[in-house]
Amino acid sequence: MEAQPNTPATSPPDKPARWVMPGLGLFQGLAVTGKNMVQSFYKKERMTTVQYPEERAPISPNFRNFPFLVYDNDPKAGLRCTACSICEKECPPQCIYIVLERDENGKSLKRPKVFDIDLSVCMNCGICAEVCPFDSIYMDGEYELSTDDRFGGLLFGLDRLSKSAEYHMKLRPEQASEVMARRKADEEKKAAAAAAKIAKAKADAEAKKAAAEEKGGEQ
Amino acid sequence: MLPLAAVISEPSLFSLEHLPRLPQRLVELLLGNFGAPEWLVSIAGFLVAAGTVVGVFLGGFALLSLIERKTLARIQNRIGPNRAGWFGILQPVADGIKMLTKEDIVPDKAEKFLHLLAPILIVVPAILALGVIPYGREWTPVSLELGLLFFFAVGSLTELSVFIAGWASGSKFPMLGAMRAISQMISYELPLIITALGVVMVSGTLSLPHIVEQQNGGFWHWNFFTPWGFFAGILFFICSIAEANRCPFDLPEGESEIVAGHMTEYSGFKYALFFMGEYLGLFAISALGITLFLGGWQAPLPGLGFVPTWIWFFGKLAFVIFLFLWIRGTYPRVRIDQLMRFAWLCMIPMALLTLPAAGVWHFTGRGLLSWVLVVPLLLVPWVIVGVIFNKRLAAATRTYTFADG
Amino acid sequence: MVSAPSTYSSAPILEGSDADQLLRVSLGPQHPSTHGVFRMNVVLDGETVVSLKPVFGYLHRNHEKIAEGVTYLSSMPYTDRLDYICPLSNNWAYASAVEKLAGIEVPERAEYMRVILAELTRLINHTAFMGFILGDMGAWGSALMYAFRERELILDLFEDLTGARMMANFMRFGGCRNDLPAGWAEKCSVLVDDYGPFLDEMEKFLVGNEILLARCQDVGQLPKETLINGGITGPMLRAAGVNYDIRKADPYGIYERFSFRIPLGDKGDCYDRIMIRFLEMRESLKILRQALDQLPDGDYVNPKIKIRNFKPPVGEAYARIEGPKGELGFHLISDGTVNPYRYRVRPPSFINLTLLEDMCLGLDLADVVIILGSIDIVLGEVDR
Amino acid sequence: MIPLLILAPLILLAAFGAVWMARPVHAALMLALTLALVAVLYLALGADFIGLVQFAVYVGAVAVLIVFSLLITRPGDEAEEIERRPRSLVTGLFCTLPVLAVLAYTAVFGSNIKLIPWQPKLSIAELGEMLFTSHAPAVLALAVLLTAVMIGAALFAREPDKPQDDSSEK
Repeated sequence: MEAQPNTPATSPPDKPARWVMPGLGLFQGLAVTGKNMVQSFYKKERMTTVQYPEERAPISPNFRNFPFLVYDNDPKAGLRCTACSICEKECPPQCIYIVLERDENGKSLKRPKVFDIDLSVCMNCGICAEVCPFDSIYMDGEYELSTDDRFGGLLFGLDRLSKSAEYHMKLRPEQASEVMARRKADEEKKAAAAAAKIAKAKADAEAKKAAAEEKGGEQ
Repeated sequence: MLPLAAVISEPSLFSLEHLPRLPQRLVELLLGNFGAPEWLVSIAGFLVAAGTVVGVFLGGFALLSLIERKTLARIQNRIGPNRAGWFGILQPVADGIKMLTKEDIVPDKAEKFLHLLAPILIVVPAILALGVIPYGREWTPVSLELGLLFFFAVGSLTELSVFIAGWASGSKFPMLGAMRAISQMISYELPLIITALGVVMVSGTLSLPHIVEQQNGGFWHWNFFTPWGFFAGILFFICSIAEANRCPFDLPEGESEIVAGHMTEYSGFKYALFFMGEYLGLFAISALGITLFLGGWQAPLPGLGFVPTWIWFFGKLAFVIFLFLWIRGTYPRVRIDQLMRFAWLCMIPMALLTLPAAGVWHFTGRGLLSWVLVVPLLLVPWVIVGVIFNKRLAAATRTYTFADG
Repeated sequence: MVSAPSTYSSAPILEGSDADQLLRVSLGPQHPSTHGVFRMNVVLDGETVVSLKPVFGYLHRNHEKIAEGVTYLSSMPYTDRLDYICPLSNNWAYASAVEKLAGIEVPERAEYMRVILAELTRLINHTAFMGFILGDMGAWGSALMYAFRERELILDLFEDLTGARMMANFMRFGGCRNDLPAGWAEKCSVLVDDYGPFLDEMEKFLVGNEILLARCQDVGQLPKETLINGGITGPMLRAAGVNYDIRKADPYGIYERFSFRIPLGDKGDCYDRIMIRFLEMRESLKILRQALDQLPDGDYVNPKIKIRNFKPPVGEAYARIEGPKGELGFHLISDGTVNPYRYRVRPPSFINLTLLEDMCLGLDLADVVIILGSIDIVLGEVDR
Repeated sequence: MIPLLILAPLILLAAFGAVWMARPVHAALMLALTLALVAVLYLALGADFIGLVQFAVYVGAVAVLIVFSLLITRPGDEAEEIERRPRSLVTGLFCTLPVLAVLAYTAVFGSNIKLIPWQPKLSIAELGEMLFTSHAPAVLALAVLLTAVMIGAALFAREPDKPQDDSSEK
């Protein structure tokens, strides 16, 4: 342990014998506030506040606020969301509500019928965007979301949540372009896989047919 | 019966120097013109003169409430109110409307009548005290021979009204606030009066206009620029901070401790009245300090006589009030026992010291000899106090060690 | 460590003829000085405190029980809201508890990022503290505004990095959520350079002020032994001269790589608590400078960690860090499912608050406010 | 004469209130009112100096001190006070009556009391001169007494410090 006098330049003197003017600290305080007052008139960086509606503090492009759903081309059919409910489960305050859309036979259409997020519950943590495996939900940068409608106005449905891929691209170009590239690659892969699958199925069918024929022939 | 043309052609009526008296003179002349009896004329003139002072200082109150917020905002690197009107000039109006339309809440346990009486009683003495101050060569609303005594007599009513406010609210924080306020005001009124007595001794009069007259001829004739007056002026300023309940002596309403002190249970217009009383009291005590120590309406240099004297007065008032605001924006609040100890162990002895100093100054002819005698008389105790304080400060010095592992 | 029998003083029993001379005042939960919805039942004799009972729980949000019902990851944003002045420290403490539980390695770059963020958080906390304590003393917001102006600059950095100014939700098990944006480290080092002059100005404003000396010195000190027995940690303990800083005493992360010192006070009164924080900020700046200079390239998060369906093995773990307010620890018990079986926070604010009455007895009402301010509590953490 | 006729009943009423009020604080405030009204009477009679001094000292200091001491003491039981009232009234009258009698006697039968002829106002300067020349011994004695009181008060104020210092040294 090494003993040292207190380092701050303006702390009370470390040698008790030294003469200081009583009240020097008071005058120093006045000097600091006086300096701040004078400089507040011409030094912009001194100011603490901005005049909000007219001027706004710059918002970082990484700023996240409220989630939105991405669609490609068509707001309804192009929705990337498959209503898998992962975000619903992972959401810490449980503010997401999803209902899967089914056809008449009860077969899943892999599309949300209802996708609600309660703004008054959502805490903008971004976990939904993080866990989504379908690149479907991302964090928005919109922050002026106040409304005078306490209930309806704060419940965001599909219509208000869905935003186009172009919007995403504009909002977060880096992230969106990466996602786009990946999706494109995935799609190509998928298409190739599908083509291969079809080819395989065809081949299988043919093989089956051939086998059956062979069998029939045997009988 | 004067013809109106003659009234208007009265030479002194429209000079800037006489501007504050213009309403009074106009009313007097007009009433005289219509043949009103003399007593009516004088009473009406008096009322108008009083109205002028009240109007000026109510305007000043509104302006100060804005300027205070603006100045504090600038000290804190903000802009301050700037939405209502040009540079927020209408902010006091907005505040007034807000205060007037607020619900007036009287607590259940309050003494209804006294609860109502207190805010009124706090405004009245402040206005009365403002009446005896000489604002300009031609503008002393009420020139009393005992002006200074009147000021202190009336000012002492404030304590009673603060007590009434605290007690009648029937609540605990106001009670604590009232206790603090009374002990503080009594303790600081003593040195306040004693420092003012030095001026009275030197001037030989209790009349405020005469005190101002004696300080004419440049700022080196002001009481503040004599050795005893310098110390007395500083003490007076400190005491007036305490009397006006301003930071760092704003214990009676110390909001981080006792919410708002004696004003806690007040709302709406009564609350506004408290504020008005406080600001008017601030005006009054600053005006008195200017009158006693800073030469009142006297111009700082002899050649500046062409500027109306009341402009000098209000300029000085603005400066002193700016000091109040600056201090408010800087200092934390002291504790009640420190406040009392400071009053009784430092302020009162030091204030008493200025009395012999003023006497010596007066009787040795205010020349070189006076300087030689008075300066050591004052400086030696101050140096002693400084040494004591310095020792305390040395004990307060801390050293800090650093651990590396 | 010094060990001594507990010397907690207790308030005299308020009975008898003197009892009705006393004034019972409820400071809070609606009171200008109580730092949120905190309440103190104070009994006053004149203005002297005879008894003081803290009452809390007004901001209780069931944090620990909620965490047992949601996944490990989902608790992370909740930790932001514990001590909302310094969310990133909380993030780190929780993340390191889970890492201990699941035995996760943290990449080098992520460790550096965590140190940088934690020290920035310490700057934020101590800077804001200076403003708050001056507000408690009755200085009309000047120090607070200066402090908040500088705090905003750090919050801008946080916004750029984490996407939120305060509710960062940034640390992940095995690293951080995303990498530093381009130019962030440069901006941060500019800020570190500019912070010294600001601290100089602040010290000039506060440290020598005679009123502050009079108000804070010899107020609220307790013997070292009492503080240790009471479990007090952080600047409050170090102000009393106890050399206990988890960064040195039980090093975590990569703190061993940096050279910095632990400032120690002497008396442990409110003034020492203020000064220790000033000195700590200077040391934080040193750490920041070193960390920014050494910042390596590499992964910002351990790529092997699953985000979805994260299940640590059965077991339990306690991890602690030196938060700005003291020892911040998380205790987790896992039963092998996606939710923790038991989740417990050791909040420094709450435990530092326990000796409030002992510090306040016999002092003025005005001192209570300063002492409460000097403990530096955040109600989000106290009530959880 | 007119001010006296207006003020005298008011003063009497206020004084009666000061005695009659059950709550000590009310009584103290009524006392303050009485003193203030007396000050106004002095002013109306042309005794400016004594009127203002009465105001400053009695209303500003004495009444406030009484009120302050009431603040820091425990309030008594009001009902008890009212119950005690008849007895107090008798005692009070018993004490006041002789004084009143003497006053009435001097007013009615005092042959050597003459109406004081109107004198020019005594200026402050003259008053001060009188105090410091012919009445100087009295003033000095008073000054010594007050100084002693002040020193005593200062000592009283300092006393509670000591135990506090001791405890902090522990």
